[in-house]
Amino acid sequence: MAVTAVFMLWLRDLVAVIMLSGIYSLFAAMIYVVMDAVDVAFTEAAVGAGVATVLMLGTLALTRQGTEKVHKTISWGPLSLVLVTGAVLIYGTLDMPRYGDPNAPVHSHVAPRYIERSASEVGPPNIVTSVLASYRGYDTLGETAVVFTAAIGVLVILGRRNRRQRKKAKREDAT
Amino acid sequence: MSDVFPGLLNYWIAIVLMMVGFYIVIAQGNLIKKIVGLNIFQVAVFVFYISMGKVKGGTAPILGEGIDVYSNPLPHFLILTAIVVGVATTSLALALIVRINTSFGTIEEDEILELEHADDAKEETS
Amino acid sequence: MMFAAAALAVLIALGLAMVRACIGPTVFDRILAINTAGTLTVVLISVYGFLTERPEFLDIALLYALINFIGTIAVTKYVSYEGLGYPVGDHDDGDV
Amino acid sequence: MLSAPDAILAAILLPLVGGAGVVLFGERHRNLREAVTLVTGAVLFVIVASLTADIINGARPSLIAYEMMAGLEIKFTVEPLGQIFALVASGLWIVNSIYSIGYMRGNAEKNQTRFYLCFTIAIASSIGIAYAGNMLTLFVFYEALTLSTYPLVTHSGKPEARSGGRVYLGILMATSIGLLFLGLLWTLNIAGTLDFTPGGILAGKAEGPIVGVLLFLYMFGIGKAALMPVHRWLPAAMVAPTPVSALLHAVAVVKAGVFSVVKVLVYIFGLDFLNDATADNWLIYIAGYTIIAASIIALRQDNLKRRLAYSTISQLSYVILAAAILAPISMIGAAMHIAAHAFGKITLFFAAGSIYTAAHKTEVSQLNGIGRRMPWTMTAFAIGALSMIGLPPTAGFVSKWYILSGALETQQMFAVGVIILSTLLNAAYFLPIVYVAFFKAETKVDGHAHVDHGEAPLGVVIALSLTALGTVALFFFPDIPLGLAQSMMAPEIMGAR
Amino acid sequence: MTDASNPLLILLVILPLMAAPVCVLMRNAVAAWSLSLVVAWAVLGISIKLLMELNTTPTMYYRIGGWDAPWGIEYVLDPVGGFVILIVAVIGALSMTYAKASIEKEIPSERIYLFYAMMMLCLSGLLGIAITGDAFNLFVFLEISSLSSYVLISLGRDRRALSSAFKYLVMGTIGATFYIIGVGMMYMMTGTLNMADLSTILPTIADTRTIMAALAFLTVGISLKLALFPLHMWLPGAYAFAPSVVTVFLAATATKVSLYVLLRIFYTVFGNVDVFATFPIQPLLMTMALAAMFVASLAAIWQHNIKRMLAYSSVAQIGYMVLGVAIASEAGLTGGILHLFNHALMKGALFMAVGAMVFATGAVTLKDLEGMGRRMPLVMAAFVVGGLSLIGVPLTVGFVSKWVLVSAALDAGMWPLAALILASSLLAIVYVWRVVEVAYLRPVPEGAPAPAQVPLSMLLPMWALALMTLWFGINATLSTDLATQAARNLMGGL
Amino acid sequence: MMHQKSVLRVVSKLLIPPILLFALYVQFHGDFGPGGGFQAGVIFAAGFILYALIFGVASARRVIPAAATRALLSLGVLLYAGTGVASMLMGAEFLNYSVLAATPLAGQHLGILLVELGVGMTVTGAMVTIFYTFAAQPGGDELPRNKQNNPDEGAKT
Repeated sequence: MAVTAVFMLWLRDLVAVIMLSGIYSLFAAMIYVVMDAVDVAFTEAAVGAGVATVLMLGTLALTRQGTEKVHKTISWGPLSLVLVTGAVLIYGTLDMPRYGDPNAPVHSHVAPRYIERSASEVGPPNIVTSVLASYRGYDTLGETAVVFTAAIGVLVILGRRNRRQRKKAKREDAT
Repeated sequence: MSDVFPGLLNYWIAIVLMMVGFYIVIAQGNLIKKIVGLNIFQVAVFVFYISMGKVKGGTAPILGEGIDVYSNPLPHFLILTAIVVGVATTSLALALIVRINTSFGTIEEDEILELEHADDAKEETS
Repeated sequence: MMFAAAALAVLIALGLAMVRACIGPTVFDRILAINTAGTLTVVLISVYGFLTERPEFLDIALLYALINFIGTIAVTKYVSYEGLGYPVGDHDDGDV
Repeated sequence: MLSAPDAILAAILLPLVGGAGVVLFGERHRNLREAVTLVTGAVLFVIVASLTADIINGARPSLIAYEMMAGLEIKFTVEPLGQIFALVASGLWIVNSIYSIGYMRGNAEKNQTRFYLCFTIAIASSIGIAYAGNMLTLFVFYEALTLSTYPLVTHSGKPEARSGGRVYLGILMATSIGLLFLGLLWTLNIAGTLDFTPGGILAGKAEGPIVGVLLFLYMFGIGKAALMPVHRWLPAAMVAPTPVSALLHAVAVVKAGVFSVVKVLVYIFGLDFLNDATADNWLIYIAGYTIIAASIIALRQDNLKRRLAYSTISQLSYVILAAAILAPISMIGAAMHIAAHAFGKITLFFAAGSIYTAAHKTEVSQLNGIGRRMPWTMTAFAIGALSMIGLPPTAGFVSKWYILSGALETQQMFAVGVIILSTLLNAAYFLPIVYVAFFKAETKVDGHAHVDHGEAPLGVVIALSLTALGTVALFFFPDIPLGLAQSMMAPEIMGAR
Repeated sequence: MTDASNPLLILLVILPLMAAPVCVLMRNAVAAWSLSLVVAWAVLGISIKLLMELNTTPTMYYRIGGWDAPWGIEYVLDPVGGFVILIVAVIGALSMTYAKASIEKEIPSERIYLFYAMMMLCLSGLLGIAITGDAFNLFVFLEISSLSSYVLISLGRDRRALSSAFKYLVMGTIGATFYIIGVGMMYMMTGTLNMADLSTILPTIADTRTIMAALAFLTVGISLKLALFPLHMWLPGAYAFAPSVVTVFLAATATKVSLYVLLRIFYTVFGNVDVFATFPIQPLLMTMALAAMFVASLAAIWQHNIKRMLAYSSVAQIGYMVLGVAIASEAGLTGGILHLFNHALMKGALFMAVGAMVFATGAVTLKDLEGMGRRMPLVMAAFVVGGLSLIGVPLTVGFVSKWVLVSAALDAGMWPLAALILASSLLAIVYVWRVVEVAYLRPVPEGAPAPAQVPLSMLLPMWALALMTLWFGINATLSTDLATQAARNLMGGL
Repeated sequence: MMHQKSVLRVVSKLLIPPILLFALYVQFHGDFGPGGGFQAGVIFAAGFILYALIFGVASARRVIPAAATRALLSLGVLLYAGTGVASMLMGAEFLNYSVLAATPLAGQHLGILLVELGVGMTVTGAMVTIFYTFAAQPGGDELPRNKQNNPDEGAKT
């Protein structure tokens, strides 16, 4: 996964970058499966590898900018910023519960109720679904609204003018 | 397979990925690549979240017979939402890129900046 | 044990495919490599599902296969036509 | 008859009502518009004057008009110093209105409605400053005065008016918001109140260097007092039409400045406290320096209004100097000088405007022999000049006398020296004007068609004669301001000793 | 908990959220506008009602889905939230009234109904942020409001609107992702996402490195949204090129809500930890705030585009608010919260005035404003009121904020800070007066066309805000009391 | 264009119905296995996009007109929020499905079904809308014909 990411950084051919980002998503999804997050994997596969890739290709097709301009190899300002951020994050991890530790607070505070009582309180055997739709159904409403916003937003930004308007615009561009 | 990554290694990998993505976002001039970087960044954060939900020896939080250790479903749900938000952002960003390309004729940040300055100058003198 | 060995084999194959995908050099190499990688992932997930005895994972594998297919078509189409849509008829109204 | 609190409120609101009337009639009914101005002025003066007797007898009517938020109230209290200022401002407004009518019509200025409106707001603000019962109220009206006079300064809209206005607003706003406001809040923080209290509110609460810093914030924060180096706005404001320079920059605005200074010294710091703290010595030096330096600059100005402006700067510092001496008798001198200088300086400005209206002359060097064409104007000018110098029989003599006595009493030899030196300088830059106006033959200026002209319009002449008369009258009958000034000192100083 | 449950809480957010799809279904500009208008005013009504109820019940809850707090999502309304909601609702209602005429001129007609849908979503998102008691739910609503504001900004006529929107999008998403990282770290250490629950658990683990890093990420992430210097780069462009109404709405609400989030984190989530004592945040915030005040004000002085000038001034004013928070006393917090409200009023009035000028003459640069004082006296007068308030002249709200802020600084013994606050407002004189001078003292340019008639629907909201600027400057009791109550409530957690 | 690529056409025609079926399975089986409204919506849209890719956007538009996707999009959100409001009207909190049916568990089940459907509708609508909008861009339907003849050009980059 890391290798893919780094290659995305190096490559200038945007098509390749996009394809690699698809692969990156697939790998991420695989890791999710390994870490028991099947629903997430499901979504990541559909979204990251599918929707996002297709959309990016579409954009690329529309912009016709196949390759990226050549830039200086390393920009130090951003790099140092990134390193600082990374360092803070690593620093932050030092006190974290270890990976997979069943006694971590994450597993002992709120979540147990979902696991223990979801079946009797909500019903569906898929606990993620019951959290998603019932316990935290409001978040999902928000999520739906976000999707709605994005779709309408794309429509607003790119919404096609009808033929007549398009012709007129073209004439203006020509002059 | 989870035994391969002991301790904090998992988080660190996620962090390295995050930083690669973050670097792409802030250092690269191509707008599409910026968005790709943003995706890398976000996915890395998702991995980070999912990592914390994992319980050693647990399995996917779908109730079944004879299973009593489940991984934490809450991070899964959170990331589910976050992924959706992420793709929504991506699609909006891409739409913007298309429009930027039609009106500026380029999707390189520095060229856009130059054109913007030209616009500013025009505004001042007009 | 069988499944574990299978998983290992698939992982190696996946690595090889990734090498091809990253170094190119032509787009077609990459498309092929990525398609392979996708297929291998499908296999891997199925195998993993059996490893952990959760057959639900098959759903994901199925989805992967599907997405992989569509993605490949989209990429191929982009490469040959540089566009995803077809010329649209003259009769269309504004979208907005 | 109105009760005292009602009278206070009426005095502040009346000009605003008048302003509304001005706008209502507008350019179409100019006679009515100007009648409104005059009537408002007259009624205002009556209201203000009606309070005088009580004040001299020691009454201090007070009124909390409004509470902005907890502990922040708009409060009015009439005390003698404020009464002097209010009397001067409202009284001279009537005269100035008569003069304005003549001047504005004579010069066919544009936007006259705006002019009269802003004038009423400025007067309301001045009265507000005069009657302010706490520092906040004073500050509010102080800012209102700055803003309402800005359109008057830039009245002509010409580039030089714009740049003048910029300096004017820039300095006044910068000092008031940057320094005065800080000082005010700091005082609140230390003392817990902002009410003007006889004996001061800082006594026993602030000590050491803080007193010095606060004094610095106040003295330079009140930019309208034109202490050097924050005096530059005053010459810049001379681009305004003459009635503005006359009433505002000889009376209302600058007097608001020195008035605030005196008020802060007396009621915020308290004389005894300052005497003990000895934090104010530098103030005497700065004021003295301003007096001398401004006089020297005035000597070198050819433009008449600018010369008057620098003279104003120097005269304002007399008040500050007098207050900074911290002797009761010099305080009386400071209060007197506010009135005396107002009458003298407005006369001088009226005369300058009169010359401009009749002869379109603005420079000192063009005035040869003009006294014969405009006898009334130049006589009034001479009286004003005498008052500035401090010679009898004018009001300036009285106030300078008190200031000098105070300086001598406290053995402030520096102050004494400054006063004597500046008197000489004043004479040096005023007397030549009077001399050339009456005793030199008219010179023909090349390329300037010398129009025959007589006196200025009637309104102008009446106005300047009235103020000249007032200047002389104050010498012979200084009872009212003197009575008020003594009443100011009475409870605090006389009682204490 | 349940007895204080109030269905109005949820209605507040749900109404605009549901109005958005209905707008899309209507496909008609006028109908969409009418619906949005009704909803916006209804929201205002609800928020006023809620504010009044806050007097009797200082904290209201609503359990969404009927699940108890740490498991389900809970809505919490306390005085601070009520105050912020009031700001958003007031500006929302007024700008929606203002929108009709302005939008018809600035956006292609076929997109107008979509525009209103976006406005509704943005409103809903901002309200949701202000009222939620759940850290992750906050993220979701943050994204709703952000996504819709990206879209709204990109609707500007100038092509620079697009690039600005993109810049905002990238920076906003980074900010949101940082926020998510921070929330993740906190979740990892506590196992909960509910703010109240977090605050009870945090004290025991506040000194762990993870929590420290979490706080750092939360602060940086929100500062990005807040446009705290030096993370403000997205703001000037975005405000300058967005359609007028959008600028009004966002300038007066979006950054305010972000500041509110910051307050929530410092005082509710970390409510039982003394944030300022435990973490080295105070000097950092203070430096940033001061830098914002000076650098952005200076930048404003050099702008030719009026909207961009005002945008830089917003960055500077955000500095004041953050400064109030950084003083870390009750008085300072009051000042910050009060300025939040006051700045919304004056910036709203200012941007509405500029919008009206754009509407009537297309003026955007300083030069276009020549003689505007004579051409559009009413509009320009409102501008002057707002401008005076920016400077902090008495009898305007700006004065009251500065009063409270400076007093707070003095109370805390930070007198250099007090001096700096006032010194920076001197810069405001310069940039405001540049405009005033051009508008009033330059002659109307030769051959300038007469400005179009500005409809009442634009003038009324503009003057409503301008008059509120004066009213709350003169009668500051109400707003100060509310702010004090809010600040006390926040600090009460300590 | 692609008319000659009959393999693709046939395969796609064969695949699309199962894809849609799979989408429905994911939608309604989400309670039991991985998946739910969002994933189902994506799959449904993906199937549709596949159709558009192969047969052209124009014919896809004939199958689902753009206005219909927008309606779907809006109705999805309304359905979700409406479920919440319905539970409010029935005397419980917003989105508390327990009151929607006779027993709380049945109510929850019904509620989840409804909201998942809402999500699915919105996502389908959104994805198709976005795809349409992208595909309908001026650059998308006015291809430079010369590139067609020289597919290697893309490969070399």
